[in-house]
Amino acid sequence: MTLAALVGLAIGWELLGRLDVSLFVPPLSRVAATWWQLLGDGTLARAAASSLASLAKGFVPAAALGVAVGLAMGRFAVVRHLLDGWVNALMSAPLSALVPVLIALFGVRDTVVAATVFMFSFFVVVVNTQTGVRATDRSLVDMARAFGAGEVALFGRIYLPAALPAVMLGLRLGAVQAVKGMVVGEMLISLVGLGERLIYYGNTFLITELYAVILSVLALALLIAQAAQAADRALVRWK
Amino acid sequence: MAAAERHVPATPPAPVAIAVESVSKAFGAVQALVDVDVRVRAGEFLSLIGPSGCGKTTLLKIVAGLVPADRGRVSVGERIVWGPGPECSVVFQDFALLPWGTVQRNVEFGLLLRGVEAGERAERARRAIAKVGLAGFEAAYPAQLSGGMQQRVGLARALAVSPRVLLMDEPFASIDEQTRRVFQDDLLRLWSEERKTVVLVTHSMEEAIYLSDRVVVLSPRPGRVHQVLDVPLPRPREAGDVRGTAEFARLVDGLWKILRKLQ
Amino acid sequence: MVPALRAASVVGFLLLWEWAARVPISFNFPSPWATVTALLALVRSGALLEATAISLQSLLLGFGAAVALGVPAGLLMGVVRPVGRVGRVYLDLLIALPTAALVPLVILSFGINILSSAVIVFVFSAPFVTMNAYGGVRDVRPRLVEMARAFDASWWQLFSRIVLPSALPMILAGIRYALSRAFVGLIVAELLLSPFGLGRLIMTARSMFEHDRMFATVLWTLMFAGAALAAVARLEARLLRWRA
Amino acid sequence: MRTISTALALLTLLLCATPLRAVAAEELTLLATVTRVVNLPMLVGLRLLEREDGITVRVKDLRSPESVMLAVIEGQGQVGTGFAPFYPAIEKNAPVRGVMELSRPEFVVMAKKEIANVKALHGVRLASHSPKATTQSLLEFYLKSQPGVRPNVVFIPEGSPARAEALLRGAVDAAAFDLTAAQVVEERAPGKFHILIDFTDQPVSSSSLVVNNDFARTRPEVVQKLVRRLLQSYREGARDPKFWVRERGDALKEVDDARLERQLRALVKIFDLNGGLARMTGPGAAENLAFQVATGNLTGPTSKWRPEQFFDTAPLEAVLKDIGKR
Repeated sequence: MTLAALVGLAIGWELLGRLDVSLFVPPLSRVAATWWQLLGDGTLARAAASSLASLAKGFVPAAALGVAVGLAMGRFAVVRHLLDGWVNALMSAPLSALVPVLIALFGVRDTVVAATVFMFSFFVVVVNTQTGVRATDRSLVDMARAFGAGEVALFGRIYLPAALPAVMLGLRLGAVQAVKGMVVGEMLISLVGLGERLIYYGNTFLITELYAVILSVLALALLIAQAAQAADRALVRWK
Repeated sequence: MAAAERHVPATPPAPVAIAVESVSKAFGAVQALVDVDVRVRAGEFLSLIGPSGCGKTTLLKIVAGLVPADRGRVSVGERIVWGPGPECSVVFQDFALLPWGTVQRNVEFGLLLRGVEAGERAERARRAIAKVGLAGFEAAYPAQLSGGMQQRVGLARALAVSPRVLLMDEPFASIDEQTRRVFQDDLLRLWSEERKTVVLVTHSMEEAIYLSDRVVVLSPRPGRVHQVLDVPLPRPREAGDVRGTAEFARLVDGLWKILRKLQ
Repeated sequence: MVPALRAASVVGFLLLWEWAARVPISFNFPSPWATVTALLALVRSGALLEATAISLQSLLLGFGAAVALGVPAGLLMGVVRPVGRVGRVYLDLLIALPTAALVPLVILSFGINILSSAVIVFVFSAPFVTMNAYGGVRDVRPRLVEMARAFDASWWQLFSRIVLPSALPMILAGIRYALSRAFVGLIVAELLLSPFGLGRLIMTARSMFEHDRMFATVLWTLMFAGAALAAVARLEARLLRWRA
Repeated sequence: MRTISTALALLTLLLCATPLRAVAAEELTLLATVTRVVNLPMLVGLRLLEREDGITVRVKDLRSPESVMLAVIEGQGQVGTGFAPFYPAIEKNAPVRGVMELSRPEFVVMAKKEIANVKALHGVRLASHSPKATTQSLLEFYLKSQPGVRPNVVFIPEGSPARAEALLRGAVDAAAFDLTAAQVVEERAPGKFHILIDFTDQPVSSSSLVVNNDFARTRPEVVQKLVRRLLQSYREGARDPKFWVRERGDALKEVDDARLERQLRALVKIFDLNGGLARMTGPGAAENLAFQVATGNLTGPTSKWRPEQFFDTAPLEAVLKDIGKR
């Protein structure tokens, strides 16, 4: 079904383009040709490499720190009361407004993109991890303590495994938000990566190149979403 | 019940007595237990019963060391209870099984926390699984088992650490009537074979009378020992048809008369 | 105990911010006090309210259209199976795509004006409204439909009495999430288009290195978005009282 | 929409790739906004610096003037092109100084022949960039000296070419745009339009070479060499724009030589052959700063600002002493 819909979309796009309905809807074939050419001359490769670098530099710490903070908030009421005000507020806030602040803070360099990626993905991971830990079955904890489990054993043997499905969901959603943060960050400083190419081709009226980069960004986003899903299925077998 | 293979380990550790001396407990403003005194003889099968909210589960958790008493003292054998100890094993109403672990890994879990090395863990767990009649289900996940079978895993896990005391918190509450009766008989058989001291929290009068030597009735909040009832029925109960006798009916009715006044 | 901890974390943050300004950790980094005074100055000068009005204009235009078009589209997809299955594929693509990537295309097609930022707000929020409306219809409990059919309910009765009410929670949740996406879209659009609304305030302050005014506008934007989202959440809770 | 090419990126590669001479390879990072014809003389100057003094310059395009300023302040690059944000940065005591004027405003106001003089502009539809842009600030600054003249200003932010197109098509009767656009209008409709206001001789700087103070203090001789080579490029190009075309390397390669030469010839007069010294010291500086206050880049009153807060003319004066004033 999905394939049929996609093929339909492709044909529709091609026809629409051929009819030259508007300057801003080039035929898919020309976009594909441009995409191939951009791939050939290394533009796409360079931009994507820089984008992925920023994505990793931003998302890896966001994931690690997010799980740690989420576990702490889930387990210890003190930590939860200290941080949940901030986490809930910033979770749904339009964080893109903070990018100019990040630029003032880090200066005009690609660290801003990594910081934006971190900001976009961190809170999703924290909230889901925290929910996972707090949803841990009380009697599991009592059972482990009845067998003399200490704090470390409780974390390692009960809280973390019990929260794993929620943690993985958080990481999966985090990955999707990370990609969105990457594009927003790159476009707002318009210096590096695929985001910069979008701005550049936008400003220079190079429509087919613009579409080519948009499709590349979509492909990247889908790839990362699939990878995250695969990791989720692999790690959480028992669910 | 498949005939459990008769390989019994070196004589299981001797059961110990439990002494609960004027224990009180409050949760914030709510006074759960006040001056509770209970003596459980070594190897005895004792039930705790009372209207809901009388603190029977709290008392059990205090004995298990999971909840600290505000006042009073609890000792299991010679040890004064400050926290969970090696002599006691707990069986929970909602089974408390690790959903991510197989039956084998779940039954090993108590041994694992006690630091028993892998080889011995696996062997003792396999024996406990066979003892509760789940041989062949070692690789199954809890989600694939019925309520009754999951509680058997909970029991196997408790037995695997060769405890001297079994503390059971309404273990059969969420199991259908027929499976429960079979499980009760198995429990009695294991209790006599393994010679454990058992404290069972239950809300079922029929269960209390059928299983225990004595029944402690707790009054509604704040929980006090209202009355202790002897159950002079012959042992082994699972052999004859104890439930059919007039004596059994009289005892159950007597227990209900006491409890009805406390509602 | 809890409010004390919350207060402690806020004070802690302000101290950290004050230290950052003292150092300063970057060129002309404003202190909390400077930011607050700048915010008050902005409010008194009316610049903030005027900018907010412009931003609100494109937000309401874009988000309003997203809800007005998204909900019926989602319901249609839910009711008419084939439309749903095909529509679902395009929706998934739109949701997977980082919508910011479409901004240059929108700016090219609609030019540098309020309409562009409204369209960007629409593109950011519409997919989520539609997806949730579609999900709401699809997840109607079959038992309820059976019951209605047992009473020989007409198609319209079935739709308006059973399908719509039970889909409502999902639709409202979709609208609330879409609003948070709409704000993100609004900010990205205004920071890129810049001569409009709050985005313009932020960018002009930035080019003048008036970081206190910039931080103040960013702070105001976050508070404004938070308040709007909280209001929608309260409305949602009131509409779904039966669910508590 | 601003016309932008990948020249800068290619130029950077080129500059780095050229074989380094035995002289210690001094590496300099210059931050610039996007390439336009007006930047070419500067870029040629950098090539001379490379060839004559062995100082390779890595040019980094940060796209927006405030990003360039922030990057120079932070030392992400030693030097950069300073536009409007330079003045508010100094007001916030940024650790940077202007050492040389790169160009005066390249904007003019062109109107239909029928509009004979500035007075006639009253009520006329005039296209400008946007409320905060340099063209608009210049227009407002100039109109202050023309009481009672209030043109009906329309904003077309898509850049000079778009405003030239609007004038040619008659959508507006007057428009403010850069000299290259003026040339396009002259070529496409000779004699129909004429320049009414020429901002290129206004006593203000449009952009200046901004240097990070730490770098200026630690490497004064490099700053001096840079100023010398830029001035040399300005003077040789002014004498004959073909010099800039010949020396342009890969810059703006999509523009053919003839057309580039014509555009450069029109721009010659915005490059001061004395590095804009007149607008960095004395009365000229005061007027330049007055303009910045008038346009809102600096808070008033003008009297509180002294040129030394903005400009460090030592390197320029040393170079002028050496190669003489024009």
